[in-house]
Amino acid sequence: MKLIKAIIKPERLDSVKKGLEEIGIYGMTIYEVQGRGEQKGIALQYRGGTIQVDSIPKMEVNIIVKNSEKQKVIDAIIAAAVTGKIGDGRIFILPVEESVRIRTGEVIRDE
Amino acid sequence: MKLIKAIIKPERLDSVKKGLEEIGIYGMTIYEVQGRGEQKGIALQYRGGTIQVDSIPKMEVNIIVKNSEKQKVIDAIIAAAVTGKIGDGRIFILPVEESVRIRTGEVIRDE
Amino acid sequence: MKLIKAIIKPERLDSVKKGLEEIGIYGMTIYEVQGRGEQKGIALQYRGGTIQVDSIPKMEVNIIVKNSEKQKVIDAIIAAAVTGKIGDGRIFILPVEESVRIRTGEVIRDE
Amino acid sequence: MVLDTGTTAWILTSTCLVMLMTPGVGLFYGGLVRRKNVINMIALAFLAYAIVSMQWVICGYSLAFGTDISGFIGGTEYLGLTGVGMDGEGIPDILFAAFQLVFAGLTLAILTSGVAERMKLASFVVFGLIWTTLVYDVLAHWAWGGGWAAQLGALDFAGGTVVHISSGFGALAIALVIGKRAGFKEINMAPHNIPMTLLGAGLLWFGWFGFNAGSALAADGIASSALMVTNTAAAAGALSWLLASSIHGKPSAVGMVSGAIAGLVAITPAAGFVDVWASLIIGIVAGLLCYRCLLWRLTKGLDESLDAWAIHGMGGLWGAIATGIFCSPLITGGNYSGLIYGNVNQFLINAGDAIVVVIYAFVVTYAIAKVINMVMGLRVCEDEEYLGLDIAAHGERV
Amino acid sequence: MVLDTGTTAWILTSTCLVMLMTPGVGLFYGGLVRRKNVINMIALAFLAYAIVSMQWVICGYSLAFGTDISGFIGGTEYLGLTGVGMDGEGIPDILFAAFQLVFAGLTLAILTSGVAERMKLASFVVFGLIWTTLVYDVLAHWAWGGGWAAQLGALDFAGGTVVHISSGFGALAIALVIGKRAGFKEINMAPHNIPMTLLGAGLLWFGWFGFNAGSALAADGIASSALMVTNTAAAAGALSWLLASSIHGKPSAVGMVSGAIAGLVAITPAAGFVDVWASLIIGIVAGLLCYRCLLWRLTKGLDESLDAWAIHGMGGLWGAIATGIFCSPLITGGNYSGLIYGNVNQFLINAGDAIVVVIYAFVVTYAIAKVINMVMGLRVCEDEEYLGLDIAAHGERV
Amino acid sequence: MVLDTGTTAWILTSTCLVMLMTPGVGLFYGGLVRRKNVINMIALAFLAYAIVSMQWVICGYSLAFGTDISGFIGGTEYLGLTGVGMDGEGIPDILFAAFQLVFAGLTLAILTSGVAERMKLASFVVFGLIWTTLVYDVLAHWAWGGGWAAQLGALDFAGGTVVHISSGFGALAIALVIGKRAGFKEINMAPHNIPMTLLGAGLLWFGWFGFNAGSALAADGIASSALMVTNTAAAAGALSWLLASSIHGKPSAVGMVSGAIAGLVAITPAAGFVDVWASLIIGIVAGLLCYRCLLWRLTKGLDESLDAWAIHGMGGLWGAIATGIFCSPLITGGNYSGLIYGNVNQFLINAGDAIVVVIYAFVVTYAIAKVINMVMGLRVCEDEEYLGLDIAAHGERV
Ligand SMILES: Nc1ncnc2c1ncn2[C@@H]1O[C@H](COP(=O)(O)OP(=O)(O)O)[C@@H](O)[C@H]1O
Ligand SMILES: Nc1ncnc2c1ncn2[C@@H]1O[C@H](COP(=O)(O)OP(=O)(O)O)[C@@H](O)[C@H]1O
Ligand SMILES: Nc1ncnc2c1ncn2[C@@H]1O[C@H](COP(=O)(O)OP(=O)(O)O)[C@@H](O)[C@H]1O
Repeated sequence: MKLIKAIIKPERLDSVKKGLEEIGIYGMTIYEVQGRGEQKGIALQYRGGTIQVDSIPKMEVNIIVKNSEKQKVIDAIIAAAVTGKIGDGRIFILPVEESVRIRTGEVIRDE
Repeated sequence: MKLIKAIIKPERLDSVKKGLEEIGIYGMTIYEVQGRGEQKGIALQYRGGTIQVDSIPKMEVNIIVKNSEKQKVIDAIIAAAVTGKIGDGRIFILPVEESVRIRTGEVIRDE
Repeated sequence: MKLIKAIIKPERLDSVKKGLEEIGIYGMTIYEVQGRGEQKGIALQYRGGTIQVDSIPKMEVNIIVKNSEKQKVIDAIIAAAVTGKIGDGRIFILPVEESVRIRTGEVIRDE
Repeated sequence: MVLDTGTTAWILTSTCLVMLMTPGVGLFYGGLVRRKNVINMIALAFLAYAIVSMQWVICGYSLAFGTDISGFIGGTEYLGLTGVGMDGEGIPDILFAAFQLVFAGLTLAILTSGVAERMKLASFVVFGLIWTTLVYDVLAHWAWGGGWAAQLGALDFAGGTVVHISSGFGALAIALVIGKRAGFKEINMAPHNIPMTLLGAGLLWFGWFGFNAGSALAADGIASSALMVTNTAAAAGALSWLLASSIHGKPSAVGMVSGAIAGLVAITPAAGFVDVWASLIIGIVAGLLCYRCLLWRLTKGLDESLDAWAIHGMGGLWGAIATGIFCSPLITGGNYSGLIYGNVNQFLINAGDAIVVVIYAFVVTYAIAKVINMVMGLRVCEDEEYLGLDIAAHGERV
Repeated sequence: MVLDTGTTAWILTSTCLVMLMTPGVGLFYGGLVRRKNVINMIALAFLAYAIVSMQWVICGYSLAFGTDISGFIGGTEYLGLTGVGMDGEGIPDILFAAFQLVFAGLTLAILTSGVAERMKLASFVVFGLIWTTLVYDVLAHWAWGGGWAAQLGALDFAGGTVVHISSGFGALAIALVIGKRAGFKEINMAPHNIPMTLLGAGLLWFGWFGFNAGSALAADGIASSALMVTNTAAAAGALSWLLASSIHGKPSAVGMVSGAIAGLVAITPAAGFVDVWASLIIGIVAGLLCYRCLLWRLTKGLDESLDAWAIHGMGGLWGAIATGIFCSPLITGGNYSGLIYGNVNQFLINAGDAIVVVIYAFVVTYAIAKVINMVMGLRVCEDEEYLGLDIAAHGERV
Repeated sequence: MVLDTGTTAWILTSTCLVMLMTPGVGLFYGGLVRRKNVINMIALAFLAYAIVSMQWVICGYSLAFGTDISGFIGGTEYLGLTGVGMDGEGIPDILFAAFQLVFAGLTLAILTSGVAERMKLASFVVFGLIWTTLVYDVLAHWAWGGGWAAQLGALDFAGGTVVHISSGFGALAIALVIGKRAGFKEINMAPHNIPMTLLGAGLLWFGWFGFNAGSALAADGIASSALMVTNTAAAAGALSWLLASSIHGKPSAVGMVSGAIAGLVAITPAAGFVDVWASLIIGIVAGLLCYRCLLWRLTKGLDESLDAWAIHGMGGLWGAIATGIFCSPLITGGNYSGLIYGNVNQFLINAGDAIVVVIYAFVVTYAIAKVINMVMGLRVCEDEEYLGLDIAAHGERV
């Protein structure tokens, strides 16, 4: 299994959710985070000076998927989250060793 | 080492903490998250229609443990968090390569 | 790539950010978390009794770095976050398989 | 007596002040519930006020202040405020009706404590209309509309029985019918926003000056004295509860303002009758007593969730009795005197009245709640309670 | 007539009450925007109030209440409040000026709905000063300063045209000029803090008693009746909107208080002229009408963001017309009567006046906004809007 | 002179308004501290008010308003409010005592700025009781109770010296004794909830009308004029600070309301004595001056944490001096005139009085704080400060 961590613009969350639903992915966990990208945030012009605003609110969506579903989930997120502008965010993929459903205690392993 | 990510019902947090204390596990980091399970949340009947509430508040507990402690931590969490109802949550286990204690700089590796 | 999860005191966040900037690291994602360390929090004396306050507010900084940058990032965080007192926090290092930039779709792999 | 502009100005102002207490109660309660129910809790206060506003102009005022029928209830001559005009004695009749309206609205809002985080909106509307009619209007008539209690000479300056005993014991009764919140005493139900509660308490303290000093129905020495004793009892209650809670654990901020409200409740029936020393005692006792009652209901596992019973019910009961004890001939121009001035009678009448009101309020509320529960159900379903009423009842979220 | 202390007390109080409505509007709006703009939204209300406070003492009062010039505007004799003294009829002249000031400040604050989350601070200051001078002061003169509407006998008790139509249609006009928020109707722009909105609504309801009952300029039967009908219309509006929204979806708490405000707006021009039954109808219709208008503007994709148009504009229009319909000779001592009492004239005058005000407010606001937009730009840049005005305009954050 | 219902109505109202300022200060301050101390900060305001309420009825009123002893303090004849009755001149004596009480409570609440986020609760209670007795009561006596300042003819309409200089310089003194917050100037201590601060500011502005216009002790032209100049100074201060802060960086919303409060503070001693133009100047200067003082204390590394010194202390000092400058014979019926009307005397007396008060307040507060610090410690321990006082002092959390 993989953990897909997608850091996206908050206003794209709804469309990401919808995009994932369309490919049958429902389970996810969502975090409100502050992000700073490689551009160091956004520079505002102010009275001749410039103020750098880093720490921009983002949403992070975590999805655990089977290895086989990884690529289609990434594609769906990109399709739903992309605006083409700076700050669109990142997706990171981490390996997951196992997963347990608390309600039933059932253990899921994949690969 | 392993990272144990447990997504639980907020009202079970206290009992999970207690359960872990009993087996001598104190260190943990806690996140307030929104979760959507495979049931797509909860369906409310409303005037004949149905409203689907996804994004239900959950708590995520992250615990880094030695490989040898992994299983007893998982068991303790399940025991403390289970209600048998939908939405009890999930536990995911990720590999961790090393850990550093900032105060002392000491590096801990395990396996 | 590695995911560096650093759990620090909230009041050290600014200096950690600055420390990372100095070594050219800008990208990061920040979470407000509650933490409990191995000391089980802080014990307050109160009317003869003792009240144990666990769940102390912390900040978690997540940084994805190339393997080659891992060590200098850890060092920079420690240098900026250390106060020498209990509760300074931890750094955990997890393996990351790949990373995608949503804006461009470009996939980054490392090793 | 003709209209007096000064008196009219003060009662107009007092009406505004008491009106603000309803959002004040909403915020006070809203801060105490879990985050998922905060909107619903505040909305219940607004809803209570809105439906009672309708009920009052249509029939409530008449039932409370119409010509007495057998000492029990008022007649129907003022239905729709017919004949309630712009003239009056001291203040316009319609202002008196408005001033009384804001009390009625507030009372129902206080009662929502007993059903916090678990009541169906539609059932609340039905319950609220019936309760105001059968409980509030009746009690208002007894005390202020020429009913039996007034005839007997029971003293209730600003509503210790009518507002506080009724809502406090009413809250207890409906809490018993609706049942405990899921997970009560097992899971953490700590207040989610104490600053909101403190803001609510600030608005309540502020509005209470209109409540008590306005009940003088004049801008005079009695009103002024009522204001002073109101403030003194509030401060005394705040400090005594704070102290008591700090012996038990930590000096809680919620405890401090709960104590203030306990003091305010207890001084309510007494405000125009007692001197500042009596108010000090009334306030201190109220803080201690209501705090004990809160602890007691917790040990009993009663989920009268936000303590309207402990604070308003028991505080009101103590206040009604205390009025019979401390009522001072010096303050009342010799018209009334209480136990400490040798008048056992006043004490007995006030205590008797209070007990009858306790019983009436509890029993009738219980009966109304039972019937509505059978007919349409009081309680939201399990999933809705779990999700929280903000999303489940209103489709809204903080 | 000499000064009356009771009347003076009530108008002093009413001035305070109406002043509090400005932060009330700020909180009401602040809860409705996205978190990143909440400070800015509340700050705009304070800023509106501050600049209008300056404008009013310097020239606004004179333009509104100076000697009539051609029925259109007041003269300059009161510039800098010259000659506005501590004597007066019933109340000191300077108190009348202060009471009118708080209305003017509030009106501009209401209008910020139309530019929520996207206006430049400097442009707002310039716009606000010009708008208050060219729109508010003129309309105040028409209705209350002896202008043509007053001469014709149009009735506007407390500002249905002056305050609500002007700010509501003004908000619509400037919203059209400044354009939609980025992502409007695509991204989620749900209210971020509904309890804050409910608190704001509570303060508005409270303050509105000063607004309407204070407009009697006396502490008398009219003031009292105005207070009662104000409350009734508010409650009726709250319930009718709540019901309508619950048929559409869920009974929304924001909807309930929006309905209350719709009722309050609609009763504003009528408050001293109608009886309680009329206020009930006015309130119910206001709740339903304004709700429909809100839905309509959403389907039309108009980003008049916080619905000043739907609630204040359309509610004010309905209220102005309703005043011509329900104005009662019983309440007004036979001085005025409306359509249902057979007086078609009053109806036509009031409706005509309202329509002229709608057009004047909309057109002039549109023109001012256009010009300022050309000269200095109304709107923040894209990045600033994205980051939110809290950080971008104030360098502050929640 | 007998009781006047209109005047009584207005002073009853003003008492309510000023009472609300105490929670207003709590919210204003609560928004400015870090999240972990917000409950404590608001609770301190309530606690200040509660203990002063007790102190005032027991001895404070008598010390301030009892028969003068050597120009320094009042006698003991009113201990326990003995002889403070329901009759009086214009208003009941007991109402005067209540009106003065709310000022005393507020003053201690303002002073908590200097100990924000680090004071022990028990020490605060002890400090508060002693401070109110030795500083507040004494200063109130000097200015209003027939003390030397009153005898000399120093003018302080509503408490520039008594309330603002005392609390502002008191805050500075105790801040020096208690020491800086851990990490001051190293770690981010930005306000955690600016909307809460804005709400507090709104309540303060609202309540200040009661504070200043109520201090006329009549519902008359002076009260009305005081209200108008109060509002003007507030608006002017808001705008001048906003402008100044926007030249330095961004136009801060906290800055705008801080400026409003600076204006309100500065107009306080002058409110019944100056005309609207003077208030404009007083307000503008106050905004600029207090902003500079804030910057200065920051560069000096003084942790008078929430700027009671910069705003209340220095604003009050400027106001006291400005009263001596701008005091107008036209407003005061020829009774008083200031520097610009050629009366150097009034200027010197007011300035001298203000300086004496500055010294007295600073020195005595410093001494009290030192002694309490030695006896029981003012400051919480390091861990408690780190955890935050919400959890450490109250066991509560947002
Ligand atoms: N190296 C990194 N480590 C952790 N998070 C990162 C990193 N780089 C970017 N992010 C997250 O992704 C978000 C978007 O980054 P940004 O560089 O603005 O994306 P893009 O280049 O696609 O516009 C940031 O706000 C941050 O939360
Ligand atoms: N595939 C997933 N990826 C990430 N988080 C998940 C996933 N599935 C479930 N979760 C998290 O677990 C929580 C509980 O999921 P749910 O399916 O309701 O559990 P259960 O089946 O045990 O009742 C969700 O709210 C979500 O936060
Ligand atoms: N085993 C663990 N798993 C997850 N998080 C941990 C663990 N141990 C510590 N932490 C996190 O690190 C923070 C600091 O831990 P602590 O033991 O106080 O550090 P230190 O020993 O350096 O003073 C905690 O508040 C918690 O968030």
